[in-house]
Amino acid sequence: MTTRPTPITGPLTRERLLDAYRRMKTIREFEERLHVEIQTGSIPGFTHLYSGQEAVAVGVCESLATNDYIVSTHRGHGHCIAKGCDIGGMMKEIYGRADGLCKGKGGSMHIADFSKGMLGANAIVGGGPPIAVGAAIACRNRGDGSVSIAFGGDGSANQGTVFEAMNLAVVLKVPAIFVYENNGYAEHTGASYAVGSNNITTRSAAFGMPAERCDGADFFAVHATMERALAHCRAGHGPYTIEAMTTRFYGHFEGDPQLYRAKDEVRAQRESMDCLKRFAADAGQHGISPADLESIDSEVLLAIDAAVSEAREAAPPAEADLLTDVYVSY
Amino acid sequence: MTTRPTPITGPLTRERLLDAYRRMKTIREFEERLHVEIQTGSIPGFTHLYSGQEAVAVGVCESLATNDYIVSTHRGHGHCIAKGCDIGGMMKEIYGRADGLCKGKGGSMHIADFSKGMLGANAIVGGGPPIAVGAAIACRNRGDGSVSIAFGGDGSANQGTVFEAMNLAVVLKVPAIFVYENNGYAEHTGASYAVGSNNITTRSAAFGMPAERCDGADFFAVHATMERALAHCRAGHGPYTIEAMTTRFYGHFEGDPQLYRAKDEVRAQRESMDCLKRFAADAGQHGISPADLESIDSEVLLAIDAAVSEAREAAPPAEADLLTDVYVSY
Amino acid sequence: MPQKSMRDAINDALHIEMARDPRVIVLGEDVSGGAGGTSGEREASGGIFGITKGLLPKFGAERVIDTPISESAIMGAAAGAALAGLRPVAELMFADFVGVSLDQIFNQMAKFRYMFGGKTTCPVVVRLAMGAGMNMGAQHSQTIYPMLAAVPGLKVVVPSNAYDAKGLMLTALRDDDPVMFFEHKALYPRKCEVPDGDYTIRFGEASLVREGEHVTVVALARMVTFAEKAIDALAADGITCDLIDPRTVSPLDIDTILESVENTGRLVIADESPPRCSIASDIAAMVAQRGFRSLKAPIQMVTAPHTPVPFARELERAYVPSPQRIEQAIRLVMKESA
Amino acid sequence: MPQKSMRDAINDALHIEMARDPRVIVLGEDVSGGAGGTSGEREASGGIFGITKGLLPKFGAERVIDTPISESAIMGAAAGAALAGLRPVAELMFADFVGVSLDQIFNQMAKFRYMFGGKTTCPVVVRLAMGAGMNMGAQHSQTIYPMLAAVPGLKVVVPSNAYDAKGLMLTALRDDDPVMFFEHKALYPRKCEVPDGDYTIRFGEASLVREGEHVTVVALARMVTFAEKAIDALAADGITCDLIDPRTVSPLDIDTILESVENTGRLVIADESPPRCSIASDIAAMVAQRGFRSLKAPIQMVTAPHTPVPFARELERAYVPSPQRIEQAIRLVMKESA
Ligand SMILES: Cc1ncc(C[n+]2csc(CCOP(=O)(O)OP(=O)(O)O)c2C)c(N)n1
Ligand SMILES: Cc1ncc(C[n+]2csc(CCOP(=O)(O)OP(=O)(O)O)c2C)c(N)n1
Ligand SMILES: [Mg+2]
Ligand SMILES: [Mg+2]
Repeated sequence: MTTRPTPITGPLTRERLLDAYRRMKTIREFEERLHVEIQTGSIPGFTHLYSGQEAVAVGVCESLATNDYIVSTHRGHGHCIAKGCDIGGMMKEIYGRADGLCKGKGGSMHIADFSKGMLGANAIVGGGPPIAVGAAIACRNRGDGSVSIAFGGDGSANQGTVFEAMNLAVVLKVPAIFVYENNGYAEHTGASYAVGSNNITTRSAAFGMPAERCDGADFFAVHATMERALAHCRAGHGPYTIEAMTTRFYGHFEGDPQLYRAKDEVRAQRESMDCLKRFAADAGQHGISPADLESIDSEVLLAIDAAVSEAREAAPPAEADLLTDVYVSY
Repeated sequence: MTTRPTPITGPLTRERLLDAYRRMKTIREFEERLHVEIQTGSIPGFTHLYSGQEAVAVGVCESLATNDYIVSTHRGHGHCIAKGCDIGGMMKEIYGRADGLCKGKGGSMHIADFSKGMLGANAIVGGGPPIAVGAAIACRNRGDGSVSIAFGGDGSANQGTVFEAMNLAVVLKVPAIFVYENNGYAEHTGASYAVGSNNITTRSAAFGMPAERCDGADFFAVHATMERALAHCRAGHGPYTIEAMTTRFYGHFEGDPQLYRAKDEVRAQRESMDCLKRFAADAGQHGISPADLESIDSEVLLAIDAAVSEAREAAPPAEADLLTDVYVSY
Repeated sequence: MPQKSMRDAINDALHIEMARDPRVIVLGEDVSGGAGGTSGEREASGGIFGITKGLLPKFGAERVIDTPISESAIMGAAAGAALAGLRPVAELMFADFVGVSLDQIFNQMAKFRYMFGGKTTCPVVVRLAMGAGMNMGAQHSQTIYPMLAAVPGLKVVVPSNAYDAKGLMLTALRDDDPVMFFEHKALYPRKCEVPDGDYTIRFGEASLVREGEHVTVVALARMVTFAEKAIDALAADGITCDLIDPRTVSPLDIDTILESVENTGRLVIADESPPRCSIASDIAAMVAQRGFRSLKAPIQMVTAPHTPVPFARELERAYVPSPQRIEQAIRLVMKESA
Repeated sequence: MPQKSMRDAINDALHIEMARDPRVIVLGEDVSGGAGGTSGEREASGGIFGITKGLLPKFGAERVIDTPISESAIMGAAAGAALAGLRPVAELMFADFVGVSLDQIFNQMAKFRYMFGGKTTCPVVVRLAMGAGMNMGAQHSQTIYPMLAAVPGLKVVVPSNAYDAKGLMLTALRDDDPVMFFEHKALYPRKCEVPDGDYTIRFGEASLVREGEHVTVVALARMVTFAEKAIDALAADGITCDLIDPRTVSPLDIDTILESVENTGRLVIADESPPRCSIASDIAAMVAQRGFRSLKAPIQMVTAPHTPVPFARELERAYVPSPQRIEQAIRLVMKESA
């Protein structure tokens, strides 16, 4: 997967759609494989999987260029892949290897790739949006129509820093797009409880920006919403909010027994809210055959396999790296 | 001025109105006098005057009981007086005297009187609302219908902590009333710039609570709005927002040259937005004569005079007090 | 006596005090969990580390309060509830989240009593899970107790074992000042003998974990066990140490440290925080001022490096001060005073 | 050479660098002021302390950005703008407001370079006005530089005079790491000779303000002048001192301090912060570890007490370390090593 030097516009061609599918499938398989690998104990730390939300990341990032920025969250693998990060480098980072994208110093929650306009995942809920607004100031000042995107969850929409970021973006009229992935839960608490208004869109609107809800399981819906957001921002009209209704197919982090979830909820959602299934069902209309998708599927599986085996074999950082990349002497 | 052991309800009687007028007038004269005293250099630190906003503090606090709480701001003298704090103790605190309300340790920005349900002014913009929500939890758990009020300015309505507090109050359904005194400015910046939506009421509403704007120069308007807020909160329906449109007759702090304000703005507002003049104009309808008000006026002036001369004469704290009221040994 | 983990010991203390004092409430993210969930299970969590388990079923949702992800509001609400007569226990979850809530801790609850002239207290217990060792990365692994020990008005507790944690928590819950209660994540599962009943441990009383003649070793939280290992390794060479666990760093029992240094003449401090403005430097400075004449050798501090906490296993292992490094420091002070 | 106040010296540096480097932007509350006002005057403020005066008219509203009261967003926006290629100067106004913005400082900008494996830098200068002495009360008077010096990844500057402030600010603006630039409010009006042009002062190079034989005095920010007074008072008794102003506390020029202590054998540190986990204790600890053999007497630290900053004139005067207390400490180390 690559990033584009300039943003794409115009109709969703067959080629673009196949690429979007490839990205969604790559995210899915990356996460499903991690789910397995984590059980083996070979992955350090704790990991939050993005399975189920792929259409959001890819719908949002599909037409972005390298100089458009994204700022991500603790659940960031999908955003990275959608923005074009190398899955080999990501996997190595998650394994804590010396040639991971952040030399093994960051880990799953801190993947960044500045060469792709991916300004970093963030383990602080609500940490990202102010940063995205700062990047949006740079976009505005460059005047090249670039935009900056803050991903966040429903839970993050209760963090004060996020509200401040939205207001600041409105005041400065910068091209920031706030993407709230409402997957219904923040850890073990439902959004219907913790988001007092039970609606993030109306909150954003009350801060003074256009805000839309969309179906986060539908790539086409997310993409269309994002096109409106981009048109607004690239034209210099200030920020925009997208609230994508979605779900996560796994627990909050790996190991979560999910006692807060109804017994069959995930199974049902894997039927009704699987963006890949939905995409496949619609693909025919766009001249994409099941065989097209299957060939992508097998390529993706091979790529993930390769990423995992390389990561497994890769060298860990040297102890001396502990003291590099930071000012230490005193 | 006293606080009431239980809240008052029912019509605004002549007696209540005279008391409200006395409080507003006391605030006005307290501040006008401070404006003069500050020039003499006898008052330490920096002071933010409440002149012009009296109808808000008094309209909000008029019917409250001692076990209803208020949490105030850097511009807090008016709130204190409205809630029944002793003006002698306040003045001594502002002068930094040993028997000031906080023994001279707090100063103008940190006056509190727990015996009156006044939980403290706050020099951190946005510091108060989370505290008020905590007090509202205590009110809710006591189940005695008491409420907790967070005063704040238009500028505070951009601080993340304030948004968090509003959402938390909605989620926990606690009796918190957020009173935003929109005096048009935060320091040297206009609310029309810094509040991106240019409307605090709609923001609060989007957090999921009833929210009303009212004329902050009109005691009766503020009071009527507050009655609705109180009915809502005391009945256990959760929080409420009041945005009172008001103005300050002085600069942000004493010494502010107010370059951001149109030349005649204050003079014009002293005509059109003076709550005391407005009250006096309406008073006849309530059986209150100009003579009634004049006699209060002269009593108030005497009381302020007394407070100032006592504060001037009062003893400063002893050096040993530096180390009391806090855990110090180690 | 029953063996209990530090997790269960702290949970015990919360149960005891909530039953005894109706003013105690608990609030934080997922302290019960399950609110707004689809299973109907109202205690779906009991705290992300399980410390608040069983409280909701016993004491109800008015006293065990799940909150949105709004740490400033959580800390502020705890402060305000305290002013209004309650005794809140506020869970910050990871200590690192002090970043999004510091104002309510250091400008508000810490200062109320003093700033308001002693006319109120602010009895809040803030619980903070800290520490490296689980590869949680730079933003979930810090030991920021020095930052809060620096703040006048706060008390700061850093237990090293389950027994102490329970007794210190019961003291914290009954203290009228805001108490920052730091719980090292790596210690949660560690067990020791812990009585079922009510007992308290006074703040500002260090525990003398080992007695010896040659070196005074001061260690905090997880470093206590590491220091024990180091000391055990030295026994073969005839080097014996006083091992002092201050248990609370504000107040700090400097007298016990000074007395020990008077006997040994040598001081090693082991602290998981980075070195600058740390508790290690704090104690070293106090001894350099007040116990200088006793010292026979330079004070040695064994700390993390002045870097963020790295993610990779190999790097994090190198980051956390090890028993070996403590042992070397002890050998060094012996050598330098030989 | 022209005499300039520290206020004007810092303003100078901002003008110079904004003219030189188009990537430099300034943001914060009222850095220009007047936005949304009724007078139409767009530079109605120039910063609440006047440090950013004249920047808006010269460099325009895209580079001189007035913000709402949203310190987390200000600090975060600075961090994000830095990641995207700008070099922001973010005004926090009072240092105490780190409470409402710490996360973006200590979890974000401080950690980016390390956490992201050196693939980015984060060139932000945060300006913080600090210090007691103006009766501004407990929440507007703190000197919280120890809290930030403790954070790996941050550089921390604490100038004591106008000349240093300008040179250090120019260095800060050209540094690729986040720099916390602490400005003592009481020093803003103080003047000294300051060249008009461009010059820089290296971080981690202390200034030797006075030379003497008997005692090494280390002092920071406002304490430097106080220490000068103390030293002058001692001259009559034939006591002379090295007075070292570290100027930056992270990096810290410990070598200059160690060298001086090697000569004098005596150390006094004057620091306006409360004592615990302070820069005073930090320096004392380093010397107790690395300069122990040179010491002839216990190290003395002269600090504020472990209390919030009180409001009343008499109390605040007692709170701030005075020239007299520094003088007494110097006499004490002389006596104790006699
Ligand atoms: C400031 C902060 N508070 C709490 C946490 C712990 N935490 C990590 S993820 C999470 C839930 C986030 O929910 P949401 O924003 O909906 O994202 P999701 O996990 O659903 O993707 C919480 C509470 C944190 N990392 N940072
Ligand atoms: C967290 C924080 N940021 C900034 C300030 C500085 N400050 C004090 S008052 C004020 C303006 C407040 O405006 P508003 O809320 O409208 O209240 P007003 O002064 O108009 O009463 C500012 C920025 C502060 N005290 N605290
Ligand atoms: Mg979620
Ligand atoms: Mg205002």
